Amino acid sequence: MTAALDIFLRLVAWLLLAPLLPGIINKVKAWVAGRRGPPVLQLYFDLAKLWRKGVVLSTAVSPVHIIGPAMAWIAILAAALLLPFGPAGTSLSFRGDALLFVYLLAFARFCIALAALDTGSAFEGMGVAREVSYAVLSEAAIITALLTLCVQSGSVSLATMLAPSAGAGAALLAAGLFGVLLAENCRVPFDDPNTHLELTMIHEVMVLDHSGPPFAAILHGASLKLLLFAVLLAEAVLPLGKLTLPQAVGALVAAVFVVAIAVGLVESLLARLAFRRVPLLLTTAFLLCLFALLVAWKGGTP
Amino acid sequence: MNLLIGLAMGFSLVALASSRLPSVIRAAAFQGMILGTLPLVLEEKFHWLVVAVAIGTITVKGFVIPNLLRRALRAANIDREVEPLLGFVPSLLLGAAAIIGAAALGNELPLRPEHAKSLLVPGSFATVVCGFILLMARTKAISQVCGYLILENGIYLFGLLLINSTPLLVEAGILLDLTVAVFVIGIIVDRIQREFDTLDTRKLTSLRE
Amino acid sequence: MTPGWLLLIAGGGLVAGIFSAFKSPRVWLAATLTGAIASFSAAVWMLASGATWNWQPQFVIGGEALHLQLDGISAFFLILLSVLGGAATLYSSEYWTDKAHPASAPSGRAWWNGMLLNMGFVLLCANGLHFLIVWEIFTVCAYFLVTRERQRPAARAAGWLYLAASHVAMIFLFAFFALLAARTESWELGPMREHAELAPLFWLALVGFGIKAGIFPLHIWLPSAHANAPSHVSAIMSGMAIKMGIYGIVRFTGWLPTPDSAGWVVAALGVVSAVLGVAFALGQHDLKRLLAYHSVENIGIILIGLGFAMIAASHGNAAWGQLALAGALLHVWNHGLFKALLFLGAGSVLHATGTREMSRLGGLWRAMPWTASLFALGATAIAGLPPLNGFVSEWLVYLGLFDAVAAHGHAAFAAILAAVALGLTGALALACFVKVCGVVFLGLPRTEIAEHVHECGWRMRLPMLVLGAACVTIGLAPILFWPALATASAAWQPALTSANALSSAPLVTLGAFHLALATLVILAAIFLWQRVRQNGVSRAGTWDCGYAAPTPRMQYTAGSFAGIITGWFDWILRPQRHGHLPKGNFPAHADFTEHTPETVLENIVEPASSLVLRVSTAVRRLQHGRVQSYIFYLLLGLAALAILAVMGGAK
Amino acid sequence: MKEIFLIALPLVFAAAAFAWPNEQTRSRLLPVAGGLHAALALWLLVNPPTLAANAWFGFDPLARAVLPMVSLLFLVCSIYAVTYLQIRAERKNRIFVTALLVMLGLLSLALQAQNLGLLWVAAEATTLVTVPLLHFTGTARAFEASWKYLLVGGTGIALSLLGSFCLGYASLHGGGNGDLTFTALIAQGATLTRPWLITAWVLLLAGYGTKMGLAPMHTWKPDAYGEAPGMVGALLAGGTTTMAFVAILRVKQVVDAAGGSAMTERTLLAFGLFSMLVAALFLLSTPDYKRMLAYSSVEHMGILTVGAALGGAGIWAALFHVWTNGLTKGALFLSASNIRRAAGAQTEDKVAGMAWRSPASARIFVVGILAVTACPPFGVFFSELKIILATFQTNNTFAATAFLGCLLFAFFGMARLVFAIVDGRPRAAARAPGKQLRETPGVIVPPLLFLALSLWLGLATPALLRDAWSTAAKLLSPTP
Repeated sequence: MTAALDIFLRLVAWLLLAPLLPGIINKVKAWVAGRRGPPVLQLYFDLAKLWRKGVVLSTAVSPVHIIGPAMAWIAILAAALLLPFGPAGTSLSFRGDALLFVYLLAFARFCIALAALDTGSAFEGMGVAREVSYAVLSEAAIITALLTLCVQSGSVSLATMLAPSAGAGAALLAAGLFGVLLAENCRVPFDDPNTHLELTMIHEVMVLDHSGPPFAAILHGASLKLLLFAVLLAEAVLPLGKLTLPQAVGALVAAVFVVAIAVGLVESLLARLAFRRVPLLLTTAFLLCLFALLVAWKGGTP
Repeated sequence: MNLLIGLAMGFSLVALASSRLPSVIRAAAFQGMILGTLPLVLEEKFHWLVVAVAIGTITVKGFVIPNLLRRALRAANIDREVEPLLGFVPSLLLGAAAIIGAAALGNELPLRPEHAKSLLVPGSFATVVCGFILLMARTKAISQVCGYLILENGIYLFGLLLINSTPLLVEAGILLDLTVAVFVIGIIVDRIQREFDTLDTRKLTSLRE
Repeated sequence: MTPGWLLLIAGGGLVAGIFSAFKSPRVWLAATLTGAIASFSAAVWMLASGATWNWQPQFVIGGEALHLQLDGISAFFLILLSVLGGAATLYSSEYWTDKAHPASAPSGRAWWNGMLLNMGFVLLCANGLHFLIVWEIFTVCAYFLVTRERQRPAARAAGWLYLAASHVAMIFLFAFFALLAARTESWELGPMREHAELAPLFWLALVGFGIKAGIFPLHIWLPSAHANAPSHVSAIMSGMAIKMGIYGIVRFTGWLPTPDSAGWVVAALGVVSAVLGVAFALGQHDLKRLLAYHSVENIGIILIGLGFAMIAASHGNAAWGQLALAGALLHVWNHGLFKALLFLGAGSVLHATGTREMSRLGGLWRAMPWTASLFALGATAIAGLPPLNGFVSEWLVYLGLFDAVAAHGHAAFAAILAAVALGLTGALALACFVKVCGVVFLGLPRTEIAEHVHECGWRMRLPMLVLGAACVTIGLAPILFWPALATASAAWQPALTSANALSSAPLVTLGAFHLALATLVILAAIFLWQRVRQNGVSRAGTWDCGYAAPTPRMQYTAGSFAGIITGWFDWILRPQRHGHLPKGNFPAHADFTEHTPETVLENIVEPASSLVLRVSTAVRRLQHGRVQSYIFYLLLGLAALAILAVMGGAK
Repeated sequence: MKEIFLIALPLVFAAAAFAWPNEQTRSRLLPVAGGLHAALALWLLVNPPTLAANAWFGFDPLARAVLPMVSLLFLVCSIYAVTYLQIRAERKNRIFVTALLVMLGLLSLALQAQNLGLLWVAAEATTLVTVPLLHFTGTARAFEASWKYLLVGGTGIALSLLGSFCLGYASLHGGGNGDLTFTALIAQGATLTRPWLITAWVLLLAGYGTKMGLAPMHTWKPDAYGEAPGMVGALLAGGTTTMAFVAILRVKQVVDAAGGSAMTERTLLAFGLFSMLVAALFLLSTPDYKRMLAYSSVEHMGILTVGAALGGAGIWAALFHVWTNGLTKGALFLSASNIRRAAGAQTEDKVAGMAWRSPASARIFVVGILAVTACPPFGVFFSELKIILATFQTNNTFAATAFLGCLLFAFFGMARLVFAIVDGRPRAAARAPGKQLRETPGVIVPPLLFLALSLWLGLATPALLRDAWSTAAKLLSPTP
């Protein structure tokens, strides 16, 4: 019973907090650009609106167009449930859940990609091609990151892997994971969430033909994913397991804020990369994780 | 006796050297006759079967086969040039070399005292090699047949070493076989001449990879 | 009703099938299915009881007494054989009918049963001689099945390549079994790990069975054979035939001692096959050829698991070895199931459209919803995504690798590489199957052949449903299949198996999670669907970025989709690109074609064989018809003999 | 003295055939003679007679181990011959039938001969009697073939005569009385003079090797097999070569007894492997399916020789292989001649799609090719496996590797050619209508019989034959 309650509370927390992050990022960008910018809660309003709106479906689409986003949304949520929370740990943790975490995100990607291809538009095709291709590299990076944590803690379960700090290689790991975060969530320099020139986009162009509730699911899922990665990054670096609950909460929130601000700064200071260069950057992220792994190996614990 | 053998070797050289088919045939024939007489010379005590064998040899090798070949030759009514693949002088030299080599080989191999003196072994080897040279270095089917004949003669020469050990029945069988062999060859030569209208074996190369 | 009787029924059914194949397809179908069911139940019985069925009648074949044995490993593979055999049999009864193929269907049925029968015998034979016999017979049957459409040159070429490769394998197995028999002075097979001198034989077995299994550099026969065979044959070939190679490797690494380096080599081959297999698959435009390359990939995954199990076995039976082995074995089943499902799906696409060219298809989901959704299921499974079976087996392998890393042992660095490669493979496979599903089933029909299509009938649908159900079951309740895995791995190497392995692989929790995930996913889908209904739907054309006259042919093609990734693998794929890019302000004609050849075949094997052929033609000139030189050869031979005889011989 | 009938009976029938007035019915004599001969041979196989001391010929273990095969081969071929001669009614068959029967008689004589001289006589006679069989078809190519056969084969056989004399002289010089009976020679053993022994071995191996068709003395084979009628090819490949092989085995026995076993084994192994290699290279790209059979025969002679070189188990396997190869080849030659008649040509570029033009023969041909390339469960698989096993047991790894490699390439060549001929659409050149062959039982059953025999030999080798082979092997290499 308590377990169920616990799960429920966490779910609610994730669902409610997720849309906050993009708002913060946008605020940071506006602040750097000296604008006032949209309110922090903008995304909540958008979601609420979309949820109520009717849907325009392409004549080409199959049910996948609607089912896909739903599935992806659930998958991301399930992945979120696997992430522990400092000393509070996680409500369901078992050996190998780290890998389940990675593959749930992959499953989400699969669903979104199919839903996008469903429209038969060349733009969506382009976007999906880019998405799945870059995912290859970022997935390798994540696996390496997980290996690093595994070497650290000698465990294959997120709860115990994320409890201690990444130790010596923490900085490297943080850099690598940050790169992955940017790529996976289609932020600058990999993608530009603001542009509307189809040819240059990844995520935006994938959802070009979505509207209404499915689009809401996609957007919320995306924000959830962003939060997910932010938390993952924070917990990988910080030794939350060793702190008391209040400290941990404080540290985590602070860290997530830092990440959000960092993203915002990057977006306002950097320009989007040419697509040719993207793999290069991702490979760099992968290598960073690899070095982190080697460092961790040298500092080999158990 | 060695004289006779020497003569036989000489004839094989003649066969190598001669540029016209009839003379090649003649050389082979004479050689055959000489060999035919050899058993009589070798055999110390008179034995009627030996005589029979000898006479058989002489008739067959001296008359039957040569006539057969001449018939084929006449039927073929082609120019009687030998047309060697390998010139006469080289063939001759080869033949000489063969004789020397054969002699050397004959010395290498241990011989029974009674044969130590005789030219049988070197002679036979030399003749065999000459036969091979004819087989390989001539284009006309008939000259090849003669080569085969001379080859057989060489072997027959060697057989004389065993003349009083191998049962004469075997000897006879062997002789018979050789005869029939050359006979059959003669027939085939004849048929080939009809089919291809030539005895030049360079034309007989339709079967190839 | 003992396993023996069941197996007898199975064999009887298949033999009866052979005899009824020409006269009455119905009897054939019934007999074959009976056989499949009987052998299935026998295998299940053995796995459940964990015992070993032995049958040694005093019945001599080829001078050796018959010895059949059904132990954990055999039973494990026999189950897969029965399931796939039964499914594909039923499928073929509609897919390859006498009406459509009067010439090839009846004899095809006979060859089919012959192949199934002999595969079964391969699994049962415990005598080297008989193993070799049935192995070769099954190979030959497969050849005649691959070349069902003899009038198509492509099919003939594929069959020839397959036959040649199989014969190379055969030669290696000749050597392997003959050496084994010579060393042990008996054809009997069985555990003989104590004979350390037998270890080098492993390499022969690896090549011999590896060719059949389609390990990367040895896979050259596989793509064309699978692509050109009738689809039910492709299904059994990819699902089962190549697993026979795996069976051979598993079987003889279990029975014979192996060199220390064996495990490392197998794992390395696994990594190479996995990554390059999927890379090649991405470059394909032919649906079945693409699936064939995925077989190479999945064989690679199996080998990674097996390789690490072997490493563990040779380093004090570390616990992670069993996880890797369990993952590998389970992946044998999983790949068999979803690959057969995919090939059958591809078959019904081929049946409906008559083409395997993906760029000419599209939007098939409207006409063939069953095929489309089942194919999508299979795609999800083969991409190793939760909550389906593909993920479970890959997850077990991952656990093995991660534990190996955590253990900081010899294998740790290798395990790191393998794990990363496995991750890459998973992502690449995902990309590839997004492409396949999107291009073939979603969007709009690219050509008119894709417009007028029909859904397949129930006899083609039911097998796919069964296979799909199996995939889902293994995904949602993996724990049910753990006993089978435990029995099989115990049969492989008792020392490696520990009772508490299950605790280190919480399949129960995983299953529960998968179940919850599946339910939630479905609920969410329904919920969202309802919501969309309520909010109201209006139809419009796909957003075309303002372009006035979009046509279906403007959809993204398979080639352009895979372009980015194939670009990364250009060094090995060597794609051949031809075409004219549009030039000037008013570009007129522009075209582009891309073709990914079989690199190993075209750049290594074919040059080598043409070299041999040149030698052969050169030698053949010696037979030029001049009798003089023939006699000269004779003399040469004589001389050679003399030299041979004199040297050393004479005093 | 029943074994004499094995020789006499065919000769009597030959005389009868020669005298037989009727062209149509003459061929009927063949199966009758073949049947009686086979029956007698099998009877002798079951209860072998005791060998009379210093007899010139006798049904000794070696003869017992191979002669029944030749007899069976002839029987089935003779059944085929009846139909064949009906098809080729336009040609006079008096000489042909007579020669066939004489050939059988001489083969049985040669296989039983206990005296080197007699053996040679029989061998030479067989060579000669084959000639009319070769040019039965009467084409120019046939005559050319028989010319080459005569010249090359004759030369070879002449060499073996010289060799026999040398052996005789070796015994004479060694203090023996130059008696060429095998028992006597073996009894003389090491006293045979070494140099003469070596010379004799070299010449005999070269001579009978030519007859057997070992490379590089094999050059007559493709021509002869390519032009001869099917069953003649089968008899040459299964009978004459077997005779030559037996001759080599007998001589080897003598030389081994004289302590030359090292030499014999070295030479045999080298020549066997070389023949396999040459055959494999020729097979890889030969376009003519009847010549292909010739090269395959060269390859299998090489296999036999390798087996003989390995002694003991090897010889046993070689004798086994004599049976399996001979009978399987029979199926190939007969079906090949059917295809030849149906297609009217025998090269790849003119023949295709035989699966549709003569389905039964084409199928038999394919199965036969698979069988002869050691595809189980046919006999050749088992015998070759036994030979490989022997190479490994004698730790002769190099030989085993070379052996397997040659098998592989031979398979490539043969399978390529056969499937090119059988499958696929007939090309324009191939569509030229050859005489359509009606696949009557008369031309289909005999090859099927051969396949059945091969299958039976492999799967259920009768204990009787195993016993016959092992006695022969023991006789030939007393030290296992």
